[in-house]
Amino acid sequence: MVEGSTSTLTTDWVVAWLRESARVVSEQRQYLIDLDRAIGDADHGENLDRGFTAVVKKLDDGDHPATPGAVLKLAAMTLMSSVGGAAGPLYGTALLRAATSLGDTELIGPNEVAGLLTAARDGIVARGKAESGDKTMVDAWTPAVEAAGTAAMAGASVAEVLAAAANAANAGAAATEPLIARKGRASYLGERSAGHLDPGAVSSGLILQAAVDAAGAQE
Amino acid sequence: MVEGSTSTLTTDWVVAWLRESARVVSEQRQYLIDLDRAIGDADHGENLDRGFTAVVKKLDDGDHPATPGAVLKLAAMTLMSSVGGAAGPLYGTALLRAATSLGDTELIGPNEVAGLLTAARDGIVARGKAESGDKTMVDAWTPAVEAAGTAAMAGASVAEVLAAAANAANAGAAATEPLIARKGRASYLGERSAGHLDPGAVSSGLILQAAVDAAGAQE
Amino acid sequence: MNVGLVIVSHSSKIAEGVCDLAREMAADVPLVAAGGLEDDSGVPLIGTSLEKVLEATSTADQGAGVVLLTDLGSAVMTAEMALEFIDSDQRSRVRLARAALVEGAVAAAVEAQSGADVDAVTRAAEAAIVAL
Amino acid sequence: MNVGLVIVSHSSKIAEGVCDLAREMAADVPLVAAGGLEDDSGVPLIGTSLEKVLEATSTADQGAGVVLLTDLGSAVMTAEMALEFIDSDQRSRVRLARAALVEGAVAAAVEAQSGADVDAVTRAAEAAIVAL
Ligand SMILES: Nc1ncnc2c1ncn2[C@@H]1O[C@H](COP(=O)(O)OP(=O)(O)O)[C@@H](O)[C@H]1O
Ligand SMILES: Nc1ncnc2c1ncn2[C@@H]1O[C@H](COP(=O)(O)OP(=O)(O)O)[C@@H](O)[C@H]1O
Ligand SMILES: [Mg+2]
Ligand SMILES: [Mg+2]
Ligand SMILES: [Mg+2]
Ligand SMILES: [Mg+2]
Repeated sequence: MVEGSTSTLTTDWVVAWLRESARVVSEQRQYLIDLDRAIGDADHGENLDRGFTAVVKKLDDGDHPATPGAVLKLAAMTLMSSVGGAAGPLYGTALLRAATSLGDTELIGPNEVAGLLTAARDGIVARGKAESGDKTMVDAWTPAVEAAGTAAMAGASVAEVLAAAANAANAGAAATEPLIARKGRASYLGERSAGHLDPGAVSSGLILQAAVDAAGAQE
Repeated sequence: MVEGSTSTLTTDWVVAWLRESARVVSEQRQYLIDLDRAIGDADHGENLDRGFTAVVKKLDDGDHPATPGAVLKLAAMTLMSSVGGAAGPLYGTALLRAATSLGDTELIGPNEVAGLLTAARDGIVARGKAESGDKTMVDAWTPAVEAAGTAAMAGASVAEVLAAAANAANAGAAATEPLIARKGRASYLGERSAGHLDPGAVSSGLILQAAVDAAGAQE
Repeated sequence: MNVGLVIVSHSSKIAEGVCDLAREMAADVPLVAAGGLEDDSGVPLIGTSLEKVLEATSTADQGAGVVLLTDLGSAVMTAEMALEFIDSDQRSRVRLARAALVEGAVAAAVEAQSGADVDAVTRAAEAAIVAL
Repeated sequence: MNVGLVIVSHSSKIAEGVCDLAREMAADVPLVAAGGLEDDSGVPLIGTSLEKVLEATSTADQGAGVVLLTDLGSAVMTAEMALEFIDSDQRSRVRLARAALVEGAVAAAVEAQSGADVDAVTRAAEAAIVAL
C-alpha cells in the first residue's frame, strides 16, 4: 500500500504505467520465456518485450495523446500489431476496453481505477473466452478486479486500489501452478500442463504491479 | 483392330508403349491442361508431360531392364516421383501392379495383356478408392478391362485385345461428361463438375491407344 | 467479382503456400496472405498481427466480401479483433470461418470461384473439416 | 527419442511453415517437410513426390516411429504409396494421420514432445480436427 498517494491519476500516470510495464517486462523477459517454454512456445517474454518496446517508441515519438483513454488506446493498437502471440489481442483488447471505460475522463479516481480494471478483464474474457480456473491470465485478472472493487467501495485511495489489484493478481498467478490448462497453447498439453505457472498470469501480475509503481512515482 | 499382328509382345513393346505415351501426352498437353482447368487445377497435361518425359529420360539413360515387368516398374517409380498430381500415384500404382502381374514373364500373350490391364485398373481403384461413375480415370479403365477380358476369352490377338481396351477406354472417357465428380479435385465443384470431360479418363484413353500403336509398330 | 479470402496464419510461409495452393483452382479469387509478423529490423517472426489482417482484408475485398481463415487459437483472436475494427459497411460482408486452414481454404476458394456469396463460401470452408 | 512427423503438402512453403510452427512447441521432435516437387531445372512446383516422402520418412524416424500428415487427397495417395514402399521393420512404426494438416501437426508435435508413441501421436493429430 502506498501511503500519502495522490487522490487522482492523470495521463502522466498512464504513460508512466506503460513505461514501467516495458521496463519490468524487459527485465523479466527470460523468466517469462522460460515459463512459456514449459507449457507453451517459449516466446511470451519476447512477445511482450517487443510489444511494450513498440509502445514506448510510440510514446517517445513526438507528443502522445492528451487523455488517459487516448494513450491507452494508442498502446492497445500498438500491442495488437506487434506482440504476435495470444497476449497481443488479449492485452490489446484489455487496454482498449479500459480506454473505452474512461472515455474523455482526465482525472482517474479510485472508482475509475476499479472500473478500468474491470473493463480490461471483461475484454480479456470476451476475447479469449476463458473462465476462471482455465490457467490463463484471467486467473490473475479476476481476483485483481474483485480486490480493486472491494477496495474502492471501502473508500481506498487510487494507490491502494491498484495495490490491492496487483497483490491479488500475483496471488492468482501463483495459484495457477496446479491447474490444468483449458485455453491457449498450454491446453495442448492436457494434464501435463499442471505443475507450472501460467506465463500470462505471471506477466499480468507484473503489469499490475507496474501500475502501482507508476502511481507511487507520480506522487 | 490391327491385322496380322504378332502373337506375343516383348519388352520392346513396353518400351515403345511408354515412348508413344510420352509422345501423345506431350502432343495433347494443352488439351489435357484445358480439360483440367474446367474442373481441376489446370495441370494434368503438364503433370503427365513431365512424368513421361522423365520416364523416357530413364529409358534413354543407358540400358533399360530386360523384362517387361522390370521396365514397367521403372516407369511406375519414375511417375510417382515426378508427376506431382493425383495421376502420379494412380498411374504409378497401375504400372506397378501391372509389373507385378507379369512377374518375370518375357512374352506377353492376349491373356497376359488382359491380366496386366486388370491389375493396373485394380491398382487405380485400390489407390484412389473411386467407383465407376465417380467421374475419374476408373471410368475409362473399367470398360477397357472388361473389353480386353472379353476379347481375350474370344481368342483375339494381343493387338486386338489392346484395341478393344483402347476403344472402350475412349468411349468410357467420353461418357464422363455428364457425370458429377465424387473423387479428386473435381469433387470440390459438386454439381458444377457436370458438363465436362474428366481429364484423367481422357489421358487414360490416350495411353491405352498408345499401347495399341506401340503393338502395331512392333510387327 | 468474387468473394476474397484472407489466410491468417502464424507463419508467413503457410499463409503464402495456402494462397498458392488455392489459386490453382481459383484463378479469379482474391487470395491474400496475412501470415507472421516482422520485428523492428524486418526479421520474420512466428505470430499474427492485427495490422496485417486489416490490410489483407481490405485488399481481398473487391466488393463481394471476404472470408477469413485462421490457424491456431491466437490467430482466431487476432481475426476476431480485426472484425471489430472493420468499418460497419464492410463488416456486413466479412466472415470468419471455423475451418481447417489448408483444407478449408481450398474448398472455400473453389466455391468463391463459382461466384458464391460470403455465406456459401464460409459454409464450404467449414464443411471441409467434416470431409477430411 | 521422440516420434517424428513428416508434413506432406502440395506446397513446400506450407510444409516448411508447418514445421516451423510445430517446432516452437516441440523442440525435440524430428519435424521433416515433404512439400512440393521440382521440375528438371529445379523450379519449385505445386504437387507431391513419393521420393520426397520416403526420404523425409527415413529422416524423421529416429527409432520411435513417424506419423505422416497430409493436405489434399492426392497427398494422401502419395503418402499411402510411401507406406507400401517402406520396408517391413520400419513399417510397423509408421502411421498416416487423417487430420487437418496445420492444426493436427501442432497437436501431434506437442504429443510427440511428451514422449508419446506413434498411436498416441496419431490420435492427437486426429483429435485436433474435432477440437477446431
Ligand atoms: N483464450 C485465452 N484466454 C485468456 N488467456 C489466454 C488465452 N490463450 C492464451 N492466453 C494467455 O496467453 C499466454 C500466452 O501468451 P503468448 O505466449 O504471448 O501467446 P502464444 O501462446 O500465442 O505464444 C498464456 O500464458 C495465457 O495466459
Ligand atoms: N481418387 C481418385 N481415383 C481415381 N482417379 C482419380 C482420383 N483422384 C483424381 N483422379 C484422376 O486424376 C485426374 C487429375 O489428375 P492430375 O491433374 O494429375 O491431379 P491433381 O488433381 O492432383 O492436379 C482426374 O481427372 C481423375 O481422373
Ligand atoms: Mg507463447
Ligand atoms: Mg507464440
Ligand atoms: Mg490437376
Ligand atoms: Mg495438381
